[in-house]
Amino acid sequence: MTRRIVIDPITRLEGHGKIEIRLDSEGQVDRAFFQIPDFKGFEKFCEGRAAEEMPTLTQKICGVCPTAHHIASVKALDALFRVEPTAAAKIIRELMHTAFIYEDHLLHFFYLGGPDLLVGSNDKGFGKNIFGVIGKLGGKIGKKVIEIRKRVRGLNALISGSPLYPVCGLPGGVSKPVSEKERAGIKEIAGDALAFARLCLNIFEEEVLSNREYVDLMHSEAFSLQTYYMGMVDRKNHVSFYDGEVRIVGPDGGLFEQFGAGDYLHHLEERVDTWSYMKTPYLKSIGYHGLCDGKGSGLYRVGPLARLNAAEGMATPLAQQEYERMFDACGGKPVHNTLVYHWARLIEVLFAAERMSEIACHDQLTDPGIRNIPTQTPQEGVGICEAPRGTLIHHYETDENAILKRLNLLVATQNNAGAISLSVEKAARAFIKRGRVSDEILNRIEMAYRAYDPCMACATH
Amino acid sequence: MHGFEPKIILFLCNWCSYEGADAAGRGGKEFPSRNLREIRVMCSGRVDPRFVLEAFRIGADGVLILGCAPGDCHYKTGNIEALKRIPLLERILQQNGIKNDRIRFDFVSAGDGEKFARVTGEMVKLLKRLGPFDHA
Amino acid sequence: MPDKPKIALYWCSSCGGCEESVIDLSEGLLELAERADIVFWPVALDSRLKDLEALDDGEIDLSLINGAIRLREQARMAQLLRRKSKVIFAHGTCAHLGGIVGLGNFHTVQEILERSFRDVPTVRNLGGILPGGSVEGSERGPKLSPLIDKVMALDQVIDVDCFIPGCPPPPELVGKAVWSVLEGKLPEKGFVFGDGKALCHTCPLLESKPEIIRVKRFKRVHETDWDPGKCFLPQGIICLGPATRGGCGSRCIQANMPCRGCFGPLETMEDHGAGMLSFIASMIDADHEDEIRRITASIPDPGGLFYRYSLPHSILGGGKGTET
Amino acid sequence: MPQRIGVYICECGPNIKDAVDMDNLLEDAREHKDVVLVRSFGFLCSPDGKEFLKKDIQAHKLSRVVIAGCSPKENEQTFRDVLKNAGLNPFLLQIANIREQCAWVIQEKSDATEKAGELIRGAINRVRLHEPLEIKTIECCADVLVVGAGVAGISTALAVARKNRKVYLIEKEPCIGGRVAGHEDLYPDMVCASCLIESQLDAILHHNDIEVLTLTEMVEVRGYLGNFMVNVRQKARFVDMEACIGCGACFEVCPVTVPMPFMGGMAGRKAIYIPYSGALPNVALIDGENCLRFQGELCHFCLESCPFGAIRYEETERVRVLKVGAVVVATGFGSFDPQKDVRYGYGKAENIITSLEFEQLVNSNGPTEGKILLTNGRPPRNIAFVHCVGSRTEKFNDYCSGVCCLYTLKHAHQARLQLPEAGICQFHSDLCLPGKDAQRFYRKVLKEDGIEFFRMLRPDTIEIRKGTGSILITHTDTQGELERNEFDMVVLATAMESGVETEGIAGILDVKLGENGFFQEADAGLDPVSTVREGIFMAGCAQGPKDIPSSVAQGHAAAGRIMGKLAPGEPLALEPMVCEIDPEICSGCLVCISLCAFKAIALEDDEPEVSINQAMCRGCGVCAAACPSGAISAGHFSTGAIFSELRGLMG
Repeated sequence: MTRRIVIDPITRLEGHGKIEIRLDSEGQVDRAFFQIPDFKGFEKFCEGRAAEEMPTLTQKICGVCPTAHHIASVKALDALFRVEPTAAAKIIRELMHTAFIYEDHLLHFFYLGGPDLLVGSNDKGFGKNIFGVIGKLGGKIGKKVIEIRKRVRGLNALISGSPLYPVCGLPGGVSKPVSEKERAGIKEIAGDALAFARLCLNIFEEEVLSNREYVDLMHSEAFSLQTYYMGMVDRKNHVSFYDGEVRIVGPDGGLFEQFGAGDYLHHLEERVDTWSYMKTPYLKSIGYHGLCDGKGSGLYRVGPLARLNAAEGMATPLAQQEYERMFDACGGKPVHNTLVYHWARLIEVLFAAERMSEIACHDQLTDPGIRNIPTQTPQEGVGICEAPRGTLIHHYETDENAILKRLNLLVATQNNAGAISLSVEKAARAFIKRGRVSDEILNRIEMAYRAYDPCMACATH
Repeated sequence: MHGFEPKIILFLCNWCSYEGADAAGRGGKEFPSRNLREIRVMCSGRVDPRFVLEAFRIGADGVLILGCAPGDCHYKTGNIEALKRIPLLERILQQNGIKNDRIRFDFVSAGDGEKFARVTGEMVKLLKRLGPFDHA
Repeated sequence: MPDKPKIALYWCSSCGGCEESVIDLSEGLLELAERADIVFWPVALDSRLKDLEALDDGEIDLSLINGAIRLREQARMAQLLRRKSKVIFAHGTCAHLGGIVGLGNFHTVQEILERSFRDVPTVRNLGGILPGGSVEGSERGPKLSPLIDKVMALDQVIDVDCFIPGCPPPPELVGKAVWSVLEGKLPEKGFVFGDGKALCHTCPLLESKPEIIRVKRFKRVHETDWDPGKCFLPQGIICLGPATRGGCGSRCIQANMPCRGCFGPLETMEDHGAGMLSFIASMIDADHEDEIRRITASIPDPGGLFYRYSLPHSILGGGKGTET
Repeated sequence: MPQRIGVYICECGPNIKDAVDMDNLLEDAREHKDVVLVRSFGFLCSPDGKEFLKKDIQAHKLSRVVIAGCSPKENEQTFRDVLKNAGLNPFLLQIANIREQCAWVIQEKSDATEKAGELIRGAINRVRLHEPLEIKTIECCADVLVVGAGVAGISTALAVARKNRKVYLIEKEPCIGGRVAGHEDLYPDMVCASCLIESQLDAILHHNDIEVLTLTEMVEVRGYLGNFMVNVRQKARFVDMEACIGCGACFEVCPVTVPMPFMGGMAGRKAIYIPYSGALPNVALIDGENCLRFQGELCHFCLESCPFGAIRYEETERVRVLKVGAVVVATGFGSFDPQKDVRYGYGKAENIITSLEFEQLVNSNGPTEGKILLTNGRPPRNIAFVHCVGSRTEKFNDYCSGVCCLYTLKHAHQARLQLPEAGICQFHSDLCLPGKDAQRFYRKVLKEDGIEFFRMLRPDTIEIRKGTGSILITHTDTQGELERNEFDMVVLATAMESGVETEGIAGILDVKLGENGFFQEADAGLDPVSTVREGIFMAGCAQGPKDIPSSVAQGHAAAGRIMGKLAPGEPLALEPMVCEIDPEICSGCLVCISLCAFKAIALEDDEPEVSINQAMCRGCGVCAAACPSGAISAGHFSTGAIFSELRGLMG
């Protein structure tokens, strides 16, 4: 009789999930299923909707990365209406998107996945959660986390209408300009954000990298997958969140494929399982060969570590330094260990803070010209950007009256579906021997997916 | 659909179409009164869209709103306000899976029993062709 | 000192936005953790189903459930929480009215599954298998909870005490709701937090709204520009403000975009579409049928716009979607 | 306290009894909730039927009544009175129309019974949610607003004003008297116009029940008979009417002369002026367009020169709301503009004038102090009077104004008195001489004054051209021959048309105009002084062309109609089934305001909510169906009651 171990529900992530581990007669792990019991059907019920409503409609796919959907959607509308956004609009959109990624990454490090690293197994008396983290790191840092996230989300509320659901995106621009007075506020917040970002890397240094237990995990085979890596890069092949081309590197780090938004269909495909509402994408040119890694498997990964692997560096100096420090510490590019996502994430926090400061000083930020009214008849458009959790693709087809006929969504975490399932199964096999299970072991297995900062509402949309 | 007897909710305005209905009754006109369920309102403009939606929810196969002819409305423009709601109501019904032929707005003057009979007859014939639709 | 009141927070068919509205309590969240004992909150704590089942019936003083009911499992969790809780709040528009996922009610479950798992251009699914379906030869994974026929709001599945509207509800509103229970000031059954009046009441642009509005064509936000200092409606742009409960601080209007009705209609107008319909129709500047039809046709998707957040709670609820 | 509903099924003799299965119906009705009594009766509308009903209501202490029988349009009021007499609020009744809309139409007995049952079930469900309504009454306002202070308006005002019936007489000009005040003599007895009207104007100005508002026009009218609210706007006069005695001291010092083009000549007046000498009220006014103060200059000569300190530069336009019971439109007539027809040469040559301009010439208070002069200042040697200018042709006005022939004869007589030697001719195609004294006047003028009459083939077979040093008239005589004559003055008797603002006033009053542009009578034959809207009357040329005695007669007629309808102090029942806005829910979104055809809904000045004026609301409920917040309840047709009836009908 095969014994089943169920983790229900999985916690400290966005969305629903269940892990079912089946042991064989000797108590070894036969199979581990990472099941997502949640599904809404945006790809159907958005049919018949007005195209211009999509940025505020699709953003409700996910409450933790709505700005990303808003950006990808409004870029899809730019393509659909074949209208070029004004310079000011692009900058405002990038500022909004970068600020959002900054505070959303912090959400993961302090509230969701991070507590596994910050509250060690020997820190008795503290739960592996935000309250435990604040207990352990102290109220001062706790207050700072809360404060900086509140202020950065306040900045986004100022620009886009809401701390969570931006509404200002329009094809060819945005609905509200940034005033000179607001620029001063943005500069100040960006500065404080940068200071806190550096503090986070110090915390990571002191609390995680100096903790033997984790450094071993970060080098252990249990958490390592030799997969392809995909992420958006700018013209200089630096990590880019808002715009650029999608670059894929192989497990050996060599360039595999690179494509613009419109060509995504030639590169990506997805398959369906009966036991989960999450579809599993894979590289089309390689095909799906089961839950396995290596050059021959089509599985690929997205998100912070994948972006840093796929790109050739960071676009800002401080982040570039940390980028080099990380790869040196982990033995060169590409890094395959899933737990290093946490480190890469903090480097992206630093990059975001630096980019916010750059944008705050950009002279066209406060330019009143924030919209080009589209004039072309809409047909089809694809918009891509990097959500905190990975590459996000919106593909719309409309009739000539800009009413949605069909749409296709490939949403961030979903790209990691195969990798997450594989990570969970690999961790289970590594830690569960002869049927012996403990809470600590189960949490180790959960750390295998938490590192990705998964968002299941996105993955199944 | 043989044997199917559609149920129609009729909103009649006190000054014109209700009189038209009475005139048809008094005048011995031929019309499918059995399929009709009349509700009197002071003006066709009083018909709240919720009444129409609720009628379909609880089993009506069709809704007919009859107001005064343009210019004859006892409240001047009540009938025009009612007419202005119809196209939008049709599209909302359509998106809720209800064919927009199942709702109709028309003008029936006070003594016009003949038109009342014709309009209700046409509606019943159309609904018999459409057949019942299950109301979720 | 009597033990602290127990609070649970759960999400059904949700996006996590309501969780963010709790996290956005910022310092308030720490005070909450002081004042009360959060016994079940999967997004932030390692709370398991068995922990919830282990509690006595009615042991939880207040449960905030967000998200609509789309899967059978979510209905079961709602019923379980109902049994375990003295007070249930529907937290956010999905739980209150069905939310955006409720738009699924314009289609059948089969249509939704087929589109996502068979027809989208990136899917390769030669066998045409669907989640929840069983197929020989493919792995027999764990049982998957199926979708229920129609998305339902929380109070269509369990008895709900009060409602916190908004997508997402502003953190202050969530705080006010939670503290009303902690301080023993639970409002009367069925109370909806937020304003008792429609958004116009607090809208900064109300002064610029004329008493008579007549338009020859409705304009869509992408094809036109507008005066940011003036009410949208006389400029021909549809704003759901007049038919939508206030209490959001006109956050979209402040970003120079029209209201999309996320706080839902007032209790006295139980159908958002009906509430919108008559007032939009009254703006039509025509009295002949074909001119009225021409102007109405300039509204691209009335059903999708008026019922964006409340289709499951509407009178027709999305209908069967079969006849047309 | 649960409802106690009584259901009564009227047999209506054979009409219902034979068409339906009465026992089945009675039995079904008993099963409904709250129904305590179900009975049938032969003829409920008969006296003993009503008595039976009344006793039942009292005996069984019924709280609601459903009557299944004939159409509510037949006996709803009858049965409401029965409830009232039985001590039950008359609105707690619902009638199921199982005769016209069931028994009389459905042949199959079982079908008829089924439908009757459904209609009764609907009525029971609905009556359960009916609320008692009080028929509120307000003091019917007997005051009257008269628009236009011409001879018709003045007659109405004087006839109707008395102690408890105030009259507001509003006039858009600075002075009252209208056209008649501008005349010299009146046919047929050449009575002096000002002597005739002087006493009346005086009576008006000193009548303590008549308030005269000059420079005033109507802006908005709401309400109905016995209960009108009229917004009127009074332009600023810049002179205090109490203080100014019209001494004219300010005229001399005023530096601005405003040209008054008249007959090509340049009669002028100052920026501060009295329209014509003898004008009443004899008070000056400042012409806002031309006075230097309103062009930014600090001129104040008139202020300094006024011995009575009557000058008020700071005065501004004022809007007042007058509460009246009836409105009388006496806005007079306009004249056909001869320039519209090039054949009359008006404006192309000097000394071609209209009869109104000729009236100013002979007027002793006029610019020429009554002397008939050409533009070059000399008296004319040959005058031609042309009839039917713009009248009796399809092109312009196809009607005959009925007064031009007579006043043209008067003008000819006046000309003869002044110019014994002058050649005076009349060009006409017919002569319209109605009335008992007209023929006598015609023969007198023909005999004594030696007037030459040229008869034309048709009213418009005439050409008036600028000749060499004179005016050439070519006309086609009755034989069809062309004839040419030369004159040095031509007077055109232009048609009477509806005033230029008539359309605007009709819009404000919401009354219809006839095809010829005058106000439409409710009934041309039997009710010539009522418009199509109850409570709005008319008098004088606003209703159509007529002479002065007829205008006066219509003034008195309108006064009579009003006194017949509005007795001061009489209670006026308000519409009981009115709508109400719940201030707790109303968001002030203003949607309902544009829906109310009776302008009964308004935004209170200080509160953000909107409220319905119960006295204006007619209870149509259009606003209740459109309120996006569901904040408006419609009396007797509440949303809840109709929902309940709907569910009852569908079973």
